[in-house]
Amino acid sequence: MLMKIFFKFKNLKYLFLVFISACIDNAPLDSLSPEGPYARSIDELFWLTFWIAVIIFVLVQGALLVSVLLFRDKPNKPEPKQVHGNTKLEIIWTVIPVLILAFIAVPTVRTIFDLAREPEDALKIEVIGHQWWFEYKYPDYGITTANVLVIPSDRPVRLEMWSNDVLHNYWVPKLNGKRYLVPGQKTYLNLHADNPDEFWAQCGEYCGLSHSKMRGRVISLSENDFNLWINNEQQNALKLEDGSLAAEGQSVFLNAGCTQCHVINGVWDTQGDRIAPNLTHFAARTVFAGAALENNKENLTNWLANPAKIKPGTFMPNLELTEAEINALIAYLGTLK
Amino acid sequence: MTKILEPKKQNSIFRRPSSETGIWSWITTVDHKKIGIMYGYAAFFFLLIGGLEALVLRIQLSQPDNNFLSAAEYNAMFTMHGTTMIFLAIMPISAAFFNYLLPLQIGARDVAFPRLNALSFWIFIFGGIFLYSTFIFGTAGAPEGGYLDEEVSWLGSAPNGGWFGYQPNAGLKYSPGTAMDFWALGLQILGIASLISAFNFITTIINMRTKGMRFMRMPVFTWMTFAVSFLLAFSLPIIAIALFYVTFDRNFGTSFFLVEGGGDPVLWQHLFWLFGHPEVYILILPAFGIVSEVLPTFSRKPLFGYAAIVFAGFGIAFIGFGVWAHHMFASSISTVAQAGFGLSTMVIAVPTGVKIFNWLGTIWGGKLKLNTPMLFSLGFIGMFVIGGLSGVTHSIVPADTQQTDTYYIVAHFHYVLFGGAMFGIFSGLYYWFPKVWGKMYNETLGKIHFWLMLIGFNLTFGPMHWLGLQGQVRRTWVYAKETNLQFWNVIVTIGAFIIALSIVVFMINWIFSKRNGEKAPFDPWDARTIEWSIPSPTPVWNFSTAPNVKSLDDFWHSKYDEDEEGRAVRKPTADQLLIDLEEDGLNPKEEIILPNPSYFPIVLASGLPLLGYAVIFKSIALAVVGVILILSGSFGWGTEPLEEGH
Amino acid sequence: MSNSHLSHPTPKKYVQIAIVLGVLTAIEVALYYTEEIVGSFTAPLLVTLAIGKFVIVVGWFMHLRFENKTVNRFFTGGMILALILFAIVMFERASANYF
Amino acid sequence: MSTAHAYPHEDTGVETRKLGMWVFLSTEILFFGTLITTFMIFKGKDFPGIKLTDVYDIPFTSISSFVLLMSSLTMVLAHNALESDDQEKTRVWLLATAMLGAVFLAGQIYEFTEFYHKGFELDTNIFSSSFYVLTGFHGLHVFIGVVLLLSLWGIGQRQNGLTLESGMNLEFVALYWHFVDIVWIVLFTVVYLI
Ligand code: HEA
Ligand code: HEA
Ligand code: HEC
Ligand code: CUA
Ligand SMILES: [Cu+2]
Repeated sequence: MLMKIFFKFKNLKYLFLVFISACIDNAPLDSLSPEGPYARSIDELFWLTFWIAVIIFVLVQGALLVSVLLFRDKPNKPEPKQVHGNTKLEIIWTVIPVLILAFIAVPTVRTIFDLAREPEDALKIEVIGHQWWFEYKYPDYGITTANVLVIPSDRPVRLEMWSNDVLHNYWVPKLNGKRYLVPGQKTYLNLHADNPDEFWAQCGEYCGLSHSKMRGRVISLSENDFNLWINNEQQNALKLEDGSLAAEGQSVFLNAGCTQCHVINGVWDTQGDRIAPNLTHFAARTVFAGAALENNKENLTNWLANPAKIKPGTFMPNLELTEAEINALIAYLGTLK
Repeated sequence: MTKILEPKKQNSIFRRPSSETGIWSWITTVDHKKIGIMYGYAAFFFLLIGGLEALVLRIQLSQPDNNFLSAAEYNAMFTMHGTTMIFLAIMPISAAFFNYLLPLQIGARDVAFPRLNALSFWIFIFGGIFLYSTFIFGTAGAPEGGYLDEEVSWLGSAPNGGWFGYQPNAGLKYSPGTAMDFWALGLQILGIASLISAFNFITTIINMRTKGMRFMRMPVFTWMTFAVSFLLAFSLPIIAIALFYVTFDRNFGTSFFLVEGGGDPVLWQHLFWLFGHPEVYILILPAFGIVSEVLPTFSRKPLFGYAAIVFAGFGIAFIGFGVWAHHMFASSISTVAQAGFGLSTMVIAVPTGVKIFNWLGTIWGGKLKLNTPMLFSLGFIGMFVIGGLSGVTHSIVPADTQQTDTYYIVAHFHYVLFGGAMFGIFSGLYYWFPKVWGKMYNETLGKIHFWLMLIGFNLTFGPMHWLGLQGQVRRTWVYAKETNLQFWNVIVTIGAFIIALSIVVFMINWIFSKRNGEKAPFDPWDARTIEWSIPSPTPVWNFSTAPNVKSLDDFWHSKYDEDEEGRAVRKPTADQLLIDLEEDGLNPKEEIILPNPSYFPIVLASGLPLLGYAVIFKSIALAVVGVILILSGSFGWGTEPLEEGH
Repeated sequence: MSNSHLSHPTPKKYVQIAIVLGVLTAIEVALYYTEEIVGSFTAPLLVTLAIGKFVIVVGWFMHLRFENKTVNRFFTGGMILALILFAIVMFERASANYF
Repeated sequence: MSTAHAYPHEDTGVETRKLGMWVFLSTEILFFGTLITTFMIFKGKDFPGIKLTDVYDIPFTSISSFVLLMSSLTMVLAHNALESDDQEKTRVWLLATAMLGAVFLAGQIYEFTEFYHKGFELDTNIFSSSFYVLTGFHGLHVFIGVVLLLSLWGIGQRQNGLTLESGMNLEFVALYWHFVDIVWIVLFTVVYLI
């Protein structure tokens, strides 16, 4: 009942947001505009706490200001009464905070357990952290991809996560809070988007030189689109035979050393896990290199010419490719739909 | 005039140092006041360095995708900024206050172990120098197998694992080079310094109180020193061992925190925060103590709820040991642990609230004199509450999973660290300025400092709340233009420079007032505690006769009575009392024996960094020299009595 | 200035205590070898014995029994704190999803 | 009292250095607590590789534990002798304590070398690392204790010899020594027997 009153209060927040965001259009990593049930339950909890905090803030700062204004020294002001304390007050201001906290504690604990529970009809996806990109595996469909996580919008997904090297922290602000990716241990996170849409993701935990460029995208698709996407992803890439530029690129790919690290199903096949993103459907991804770059020709040229310049510390070497090789590679990568 | 005994020479293997002025008198001193002053200056120096590093960070962040700094440099800068501010600035500034004030407040002639006190200071200095020598000797680079486009500059060759050095990123494989070894060993050395001073202060408070100074008559600042010393004594050992593990992992092939060998990176998080959370109360409780002295003095009223404030302080210290995993809410801890630590964290708000309300109770109905120390104390309450409340929003675990690792956290901890600890410290620096130097600071400059700092501070750290909620992740060298975070980042950077300006004002005030300030009256604030009952600047021997304490705020009660309404009335004898006290304080009636200066603390301390270098450079020779220094220091120490001849 | 309210024990007493300690150690080692017989009681028994020896040394040899209350509180305080903190860490780590 | 606070004050009645030592020992609990916790956490893991149980020798360690335990007796006897102002006996018991400590250390060194030969080295795996760091840290404490005892003994050889008030105070070294002993009581059980 009290809770209801507080949630009514909630609408005030828009006023507040309009005020503070006067100079900002929308921020893709905004944690205050939830677009799924998990994020929303967090959001409600946050605003509940926030308004309580605001009230306490106003009371304390008010008391502070009032005392300063009322009691500041003026000429001829008599000496103050020497009050040493007051047990009754002491009890009051111990008990009231306890009650307030107890009031917040109940929904907090409930939400903690709600968020941790595995949803019943969830799609299971594995998220593996690498310095500095996220790898995704769909065990039910035998798919391996990177950077862009594609999820169905009609049902929740359950992420099972771990790291291949250091700690990372998976965060899609509009869908849920963060969860670490720990080497040697598994952690879990649920995602569920209200609608088909695109969201930003970011690695939260400091994970070395290119931590800031360890980003991601989440795309939620309607049931139909999702199935189409799955079907496409399950296809192998075609081996190109003709003498086109793309075919030239393919041979660069096979001969310049890319195959030490990258896999393209059907062209250079999986032999266990590789340390680099699977490129089979590279062209189907809107972003690459840990979602730090838009997938376009210019960015790809820069990347292939000198990866470490874009992502310091990266494990992809500068293979001293010629311009012609790069162009061919880009043409080839463009065919990997 | 003074009747200090000339130290008898000899009696020891080496000749004792005997300079009373000049540089040697500082190097060999065991006087808690000199040590306190040295702590203060050293810490302030590091505060400037840490601040400069922050300004460099802010310049980089004022534009999206900026390239003022390289990634390696940025990472080194925030790591050194955090490490410096916490271990080399705030902790030692608090130590400066403890050293200078603690014996005065309990009416003692010195701390329990004066030479240990000097040792602790020199270890701190050598630790700081050792840590900063990373810019010269340290190396850093890309993780094993990774590539860098450019050489790492000297600026980037500092520790870069963040101030809590999460494993395995801070391990050898992912942070190659020696920079992180400098960090681990540097903190180890600094930890030893703090641990030693903690033993010293605990023993001092328990055993060296003057006659009548019962526990419940001690000033609150002394109480908070006591609490902080406990926190140090019980939390530093944990980090010491954890840092040992890191050093072993990095240098001797073990794998305590590395999965490849069966280790557990999350264990490091536990061990670090088992120390790290008590640490944040180590940083704030001294400020609580200072504020509890300043508010009553300038309100001309006793502290409201003395006992409650004292117990709340200990409550915070105690509960503070049970909340560490709130830094790991998003980590791999179990759901039950999340709930448990979430609840325990909320509980901390209660004793802290008790303090806040009692402070408000203190100023309520008082006669507030808004001098600079008072302004900083009032500012402290206002700013700390903001930080505390955002802390409570972190304790709401699900909400914290959105906030953690963003600038919302950065905002929280700067509000408590800067708005809390630093405001409290500035309050104390102004408040005791006359006591230490015998001069008054300039009130106008002080007020300018306060207002500039208040404004700059809020401009800097206020918008960070918003930035964090908008998705700016901490420890990010660049942020994408599309995230639309630029506007407030510019404001933040401007704010940081306003803070810098305010600190320049402070330094000008300090330097000029110390040299040319008005002579401080005997009791400039009409204060309450016994450190004001001795002349300013404090004579070397502190109290020439042992004060006999009859009540809480003994000095005040020797000046004031209460009338039937409970109002303070100045005793007619008060003025004469002050004159007598000054006369008595300057001319001790009996011979006073003071501890003699000694070379050995600094000799012993100088061995520690050598051991550190020995590990880093894998040099047995350095280790041998280090051990020899330590042994000869201890040997000289052991054979030399604390004070000569009586 | 060492002043104990109770007078310290005599050397004879100390020797007796040492004998007790020796016997307890012998029992511990014996327990180790009889693990099959004693079964799941072994560990708790061993811990109890260790605590017993611990308390005896602290109480008698270190004179904590005769020492001032403040000192007493410190030491036991440190003990209890350490036990609680580390028990939590151990339980928490035992529940992690290692793979 | 050797400190210069020549005026009356409130205190606990515990001599200051002794009090300092108690405080120090309280924090030592946290040092060893951290080490033991780490050891226990790793002990419970099933990580492949050689374990302590594959290499250790219980009878041997039992004997060296017993030696250390008895050094507490000689220590307390030394203290007792000093209180009854028997310099001669004090020195004898001090030396005996130091010797027992040295025997324990020698045993530990022997044990470590044995383990090394059996392939249980510092960097073999978490079991060996946590074992060596834990017991090594304790060994370092014993070593420091032996040095302190020997220095006391050396001071005792000088003319006016040892007093309870003297700079290097026997009582406080004794506290340290007993503490090192009780830590081993715990380690012996936790590391070897359980
Ligand atoms: C001076 C240092 C200091 C202090 C005093 C505090 C005080 C508090 N801190 Fe803070 N904290 C830090 C320094 C400090 N913190 C630092 C440095 C970090 C980051 C480390 C890093 O990651 O680098 C951090 C991070 C941090 C986190 C982890 C966030 C994350 O990384 O995800 C959390 C989570 O719970 C937290 C909580 C709290 C709480 C609840 C308090 C409470 O003690 C606050 C209590 C005070 C009040 C609540 C205000 C006054 C009370 C009232 C007016 C009474 C009424 C109030 C209520 C009923 C609510 N802090
Ligand atoms: C008490 C501690 C303390 C204090 C006082 C400060 C003070 C400041 N901090 Fe600090 N900060 C931390 C503790 C502190 N910080 C910690 C623990 C971290 C986390 C680190 C980590 O993630 O590992 C952090 C992280 C941190 C970040 C986040 C970095 C990141 O995550 O990427 C930022 C960013 O803006 C920042 C900014 C500032 C600023 C602008 C100030 C300003 O207030 C500084 C003001 C001071 C000055 C400006 C100095 C004045 C200098 C002069 C006047 C020049 C004169 C010089 C000479 C004459 C030599 N800090
Ligand atoms: C030594 C290993 C290695 C080699 C050889 C290598 N790469 Fe990479 N590559 C990586 C890694 C690691 C990444 C991920 C980097 C990141 O995002 O931080 C990557 C990323 C990429 C990406 C972006 C993929 C995505 O979805 O984000 C492309 C495209 C790419 N590499 C192409 C190539 C080509 C073409 C070659 C050969 C000319 C090549 N790579 C050779 C390791 C390698
Ligand atoms: Cu991965 Cu930050
Ligand atoms: Cu904390």
